[in-house]
Amino acid sequence: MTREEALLLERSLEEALAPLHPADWDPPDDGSLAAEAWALCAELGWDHAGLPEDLGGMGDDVGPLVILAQAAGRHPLAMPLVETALARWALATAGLEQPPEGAILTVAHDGDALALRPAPGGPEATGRLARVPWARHARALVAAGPDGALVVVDLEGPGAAVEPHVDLAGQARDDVVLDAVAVAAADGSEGRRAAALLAPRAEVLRSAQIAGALGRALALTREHTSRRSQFGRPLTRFQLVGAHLATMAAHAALVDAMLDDACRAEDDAALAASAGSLALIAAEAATEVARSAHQCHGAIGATREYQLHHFTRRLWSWRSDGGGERRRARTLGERAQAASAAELWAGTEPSPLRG
Amino acid sequence: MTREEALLLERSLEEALAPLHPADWDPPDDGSLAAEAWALCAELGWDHAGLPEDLGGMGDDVGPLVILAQAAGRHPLAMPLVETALARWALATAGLEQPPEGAILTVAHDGDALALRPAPGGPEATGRLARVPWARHARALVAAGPDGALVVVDLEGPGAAVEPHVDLAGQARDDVVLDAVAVAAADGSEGRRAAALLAPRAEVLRSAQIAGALGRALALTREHTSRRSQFGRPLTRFQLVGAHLATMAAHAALVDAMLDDACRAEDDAALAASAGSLALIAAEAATEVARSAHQCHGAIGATREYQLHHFTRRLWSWRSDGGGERRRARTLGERAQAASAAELWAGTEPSPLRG
Amino acid sequence: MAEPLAELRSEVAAFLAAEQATGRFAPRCDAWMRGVDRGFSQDLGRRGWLGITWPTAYGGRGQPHLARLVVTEELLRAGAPVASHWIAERQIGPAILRYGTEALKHELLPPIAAGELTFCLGMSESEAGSDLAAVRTVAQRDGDGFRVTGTKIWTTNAHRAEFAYVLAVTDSAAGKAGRLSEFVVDMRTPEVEVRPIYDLAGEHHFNEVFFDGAFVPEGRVIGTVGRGWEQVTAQLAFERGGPERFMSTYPLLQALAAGAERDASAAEAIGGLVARLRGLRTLAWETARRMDAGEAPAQAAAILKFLGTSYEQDLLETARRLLEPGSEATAAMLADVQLAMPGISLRGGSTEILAGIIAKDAEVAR
Amino acid sequence: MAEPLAELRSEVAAFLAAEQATGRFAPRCDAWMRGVDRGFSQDLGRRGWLGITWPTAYGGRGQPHLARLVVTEELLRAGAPVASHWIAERQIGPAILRYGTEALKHELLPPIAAGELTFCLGMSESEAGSDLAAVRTVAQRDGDGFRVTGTKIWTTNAHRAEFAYVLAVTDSAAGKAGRLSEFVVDMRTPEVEVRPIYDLAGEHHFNEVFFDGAFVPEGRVIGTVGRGWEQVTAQLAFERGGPERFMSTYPLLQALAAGAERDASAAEAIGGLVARLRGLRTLAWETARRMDAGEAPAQAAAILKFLGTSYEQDLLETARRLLEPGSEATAAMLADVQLAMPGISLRGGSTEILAGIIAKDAEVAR
Repeated sequence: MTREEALLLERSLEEALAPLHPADWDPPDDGSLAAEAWALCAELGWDHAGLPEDLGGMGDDVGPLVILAQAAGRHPLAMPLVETALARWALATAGLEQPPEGAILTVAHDGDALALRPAPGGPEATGRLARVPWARHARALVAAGPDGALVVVDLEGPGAAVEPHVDLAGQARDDVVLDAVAVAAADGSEGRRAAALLAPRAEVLRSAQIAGALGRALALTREHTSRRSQFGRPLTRFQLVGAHLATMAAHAALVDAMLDDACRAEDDAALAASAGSLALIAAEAATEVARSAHQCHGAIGATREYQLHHFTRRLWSWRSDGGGERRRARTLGERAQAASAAELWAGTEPSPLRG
Repeated sequence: MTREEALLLERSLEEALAPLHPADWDPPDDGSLAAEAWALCAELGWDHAGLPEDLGGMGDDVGPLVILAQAAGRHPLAMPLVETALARWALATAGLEQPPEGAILTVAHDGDALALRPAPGGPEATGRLARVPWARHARALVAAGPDGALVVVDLEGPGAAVEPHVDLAGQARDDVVLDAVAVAAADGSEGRRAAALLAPRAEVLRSAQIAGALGRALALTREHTSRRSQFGRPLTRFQLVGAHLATMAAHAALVDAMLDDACRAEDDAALAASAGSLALIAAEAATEVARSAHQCHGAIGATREYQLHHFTRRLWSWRSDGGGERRRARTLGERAQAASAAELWAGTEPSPLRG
Repeated sequence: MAEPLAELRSEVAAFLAAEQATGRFAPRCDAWMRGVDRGFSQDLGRRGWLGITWPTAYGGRGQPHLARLVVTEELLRAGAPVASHWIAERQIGPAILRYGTEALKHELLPPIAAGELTFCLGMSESEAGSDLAAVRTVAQRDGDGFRVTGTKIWTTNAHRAEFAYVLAVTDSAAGKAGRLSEFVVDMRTPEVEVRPIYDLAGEHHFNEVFFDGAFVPEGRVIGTVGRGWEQVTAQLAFERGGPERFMSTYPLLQALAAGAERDASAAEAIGGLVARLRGLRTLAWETARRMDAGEAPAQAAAILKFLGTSYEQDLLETARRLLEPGSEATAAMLADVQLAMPGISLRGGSTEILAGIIAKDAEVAR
Repeated sequence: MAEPLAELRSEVAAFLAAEQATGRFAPRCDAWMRGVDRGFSQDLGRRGWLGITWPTAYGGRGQPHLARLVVTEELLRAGAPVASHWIAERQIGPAILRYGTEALKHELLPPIAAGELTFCLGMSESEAGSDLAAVRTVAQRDGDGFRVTGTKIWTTNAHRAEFAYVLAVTDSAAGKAGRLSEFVVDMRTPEVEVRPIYDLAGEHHFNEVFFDGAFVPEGRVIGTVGRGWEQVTAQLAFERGGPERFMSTYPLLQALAAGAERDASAAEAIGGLVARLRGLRTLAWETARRMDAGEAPAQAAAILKFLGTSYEQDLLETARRLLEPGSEATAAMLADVQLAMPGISLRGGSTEILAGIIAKDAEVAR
């Protein structure tokens, strides 16, 4: 994707999504769908962004999906745009059939929890997938199966049940219970590639959503602190407010730099390595930025009338997606402890810079 | 000890010790002894404070030793006053003989690392004791042996060797290597009580030294920030400086409250429980206060000409004494994880308040 | 703790365990703000556990502050629904006891001690923030009373309260010291209107309260007209110095100790938190002891809140890290605390304000 | 990274590994301040690794900033003794390249690139702290030059330096913008005196430097008289934006990964640090790329230093917690870093100052 294409995509997303959530907007917390927004995105074909260009997409590059996910972070609409786009990319990569236009899809992070059994009509899956985003609205989910194949589960078919839950932001995070459900599995090299990249790409895209929300939380905090006064001085004149703003800006800059790094990754292994650090950094940034934003806002920030909560509640939820920070940190740390001195150093090397 | 006796002891210590370290004083970092200070303390009998009153001490109560240790923290003189007083208390408690007046004694925290073997002339100890305070200057050390008896090792006898080390503050922290050294062991109930209480008392006293040094670091920081200006305003007018001062004052107050708590403990088990929390809180306070003090002082604080380093370097060393924070926190945490709900709650109950 | 206190603790704990066993309440974090149950408060009142430090003549038991601390610790530990009486019993009662007329004491203290009254706190205003000197609500003399006009915000439980404590300007020409007065306003007064504000969890505890010339009879002034600043400052020591400043989240600590994996990482983190909790309880006890000795330990109270907030934030982060992905019950409790935490950390003064008080009281910085 | 950069990295790494193997140096934290070895710096210069971004006419290699970054990363990673040339090569050379006369460039850049010159930085004064506007050292016109009078403090390596960079007042009546000028002062000038200041480790790196009418010829002015403020501000971006802001302590990270127990607590803490280091390296690369594009990314540099300080402090705390009680070598390295940390966290601007810059550059706070 050229820089011009990227800017164009960003601008189209901005223009379409921004009007959908006015400042006093407070949708229900019950996991329901922002149907109008979803319909618009599907109509504009953004859920196809990860497909090859001949299928109406923008290719295998993770870049366009990152721009999509950042916009989804800036615009807190209840819809699985990122999940559907990722799932469609995985299906295309694995050489599997694309669901019909407008279909809602999702991705489970713990597909290795499934038991797959061969059956006369093809493999069948049994097991429980935890906290699958938007599962109740989805026609199908994709996951990396226990044997490394890409697995596609029809959520509308027999044997599949969805137990509804919501996250801190009222977004659907449903448990999916499968009892001998017929699945499609792609276990050729393309299918395995798609399965192996599913988790790193999900990490990158969730981090991109976090980046979008960080930016909005920072902007709201700047606006608030430059407009309000206390003890006769504007809030921005207080050194501790300045320290909060600096903390927020610094963490946001770090996440942005790591997102660029992930987009520059030269191969799948490099993407996975970048994603591991990015996800941890984004989670920490979510924590720090949300805390500073609320601290600078005071009581108004903790209300539903004001916009900040749309972003901070999502930051608190998104940072935990995909299994949580502790598991991620432990994986990275165990690798570092087992590494030679040269491997330790190489493991922190950024992706090559372009131009 | 009455409140009057406590104040009297505190005042005597202050008057004797303060003149021994002028503001521009910078003793060597080689583990050598502040011989004049030690001679004065021994002459005044403070190393006997933990003995029964008929032996010239102030009784079994930990209170007088705490006052002694706080003073030793306020006055950064290179001498094992706290260690000697603790060792003398242990010997008296175990019913063992007191070394001659003026003898330097010390305490090892890892006596369970010794192998004790019966021999014709009494038990013999073999092994290595790590980072024993002031061992090179000491005539003997006491420790809790592997079987729970109080063990006394003659450091001047055959088979005992001292490998010199210094801590961050240039205080002697020597390894002691024992090769079949004849030891005295008290394994009756008094000896076992002394051995069991040795670690908790050492924790309380080290925490009291930390408290003394915290107070001095805070006082120096207050003085510095109220005297100096930057960007045309006194440092105390900067909100971030205020935040540092508040952090320091809060941590110092917490340690003081927990020290009082330890002194109010109603029995040996209660003292041990209090000491475990106190030691962790004091270590954290040492870290926070030293960091804030240096941050407020800027470059001057990082020089040998200025007094702050006498306190911060000791804080960095003392917080690690006795095996380190990680081991302590893990012990407390494992206990909490194994506890019933009622035990968890009771485990955080303060010692009864008096009057 | 002396014998009678230990007994009192056992009694309260036994009562709470029994009530919880019958399903009357489920332990909840932040229950002193969110757990509203008038009947429960009345039960506590009947047992003599509210206003326990007040003279018997006003419905109290003449016990020391340490006794009150024992009761509040156990209530918080259990996560019991105590919001209906909490603010009235914690700070309005003591303020009336200290500054109120004999008639006001007799009118209000006994029903507060009986758990029958809910008070809301009309301190904050939207343009004043933490700066009480900037209060704009006015109270103008009108015959044998005052008429209060202005808007208060962040008024917890105003929609459930019989009375509001209101800080208002009685002399706008005076400096900070002579400008403010304290009033008890009957919430049924027709010129009082309440508008709900929904919090992060989507719950309704906060309100905006509009006073449009609401009449307050002379007898409902707390203390001396014009001494509001001095009086409210003393009140803040009561507000900040209690165990709710670090025990709002005790049920989460309990869930953490019981539910976390048994590994080095969990043990070390939990050990650190347990030590800090013991330290904070010790400070709170010490603060109560000083109140018994007649002091108003404002700086100790500010330190308690300052350290308490940082402990509660660290507890939440640790619990989140160690418990996710966890059971449904744990996830719900974590979500509850996460959404409450911005409020918890602000209540009783933001960290920034507290740092200023601690540093200033140490006569150093401002 | 493009091929030539990867090759450069391998060359530097191989050289350093070989030198370390011969015992020429032992890896040390904070070696860019504490590891003084003129011969070592000259060896680097002979290999063309100093002033690598400068034009060949001045002894450089005309390479991009990314090439310099590769070299500095490897030097820091190895904990090599680079203090002799560090300040000269990092910020004095670029300042002279940007603002110096042709003669000054030809005089000073080649020997800096050869590792033959040590510079010290005469910026701070005891009453000025971080506030360069408060500098009091004056430079008065005297014939075809200036006479510098005043006292600089915290002047690292002044006792080893051939030259001092000195910021001095040339027009005390002017505002901040016109008041200051930059000079290169020969340390052998008779009116210059150096007094040692010992640091926490008892080592001598800092000095106080007294200028008592020290003569500086006109040709040793950097840039334009009166433009010192503007020029030095650009210089600070070079000072703050390099990898030494988070890699002073790389040898400790390596010791931590190799030496800590293999348990959950250690793995989680180390994993978090490794991710942050990758993030910081990425930011530093991005900053260098922007310098190559002709920008002076002052805010990015301040962010790097701000996050870098917090990373290094957390690394130290983690290492201390996980490595003690450890081997003799580990204990020595920990002690070394602990004693250096107050200095590390202040250099390049205290956290407080940086927060102000970051917030202000975002056009928000001051």
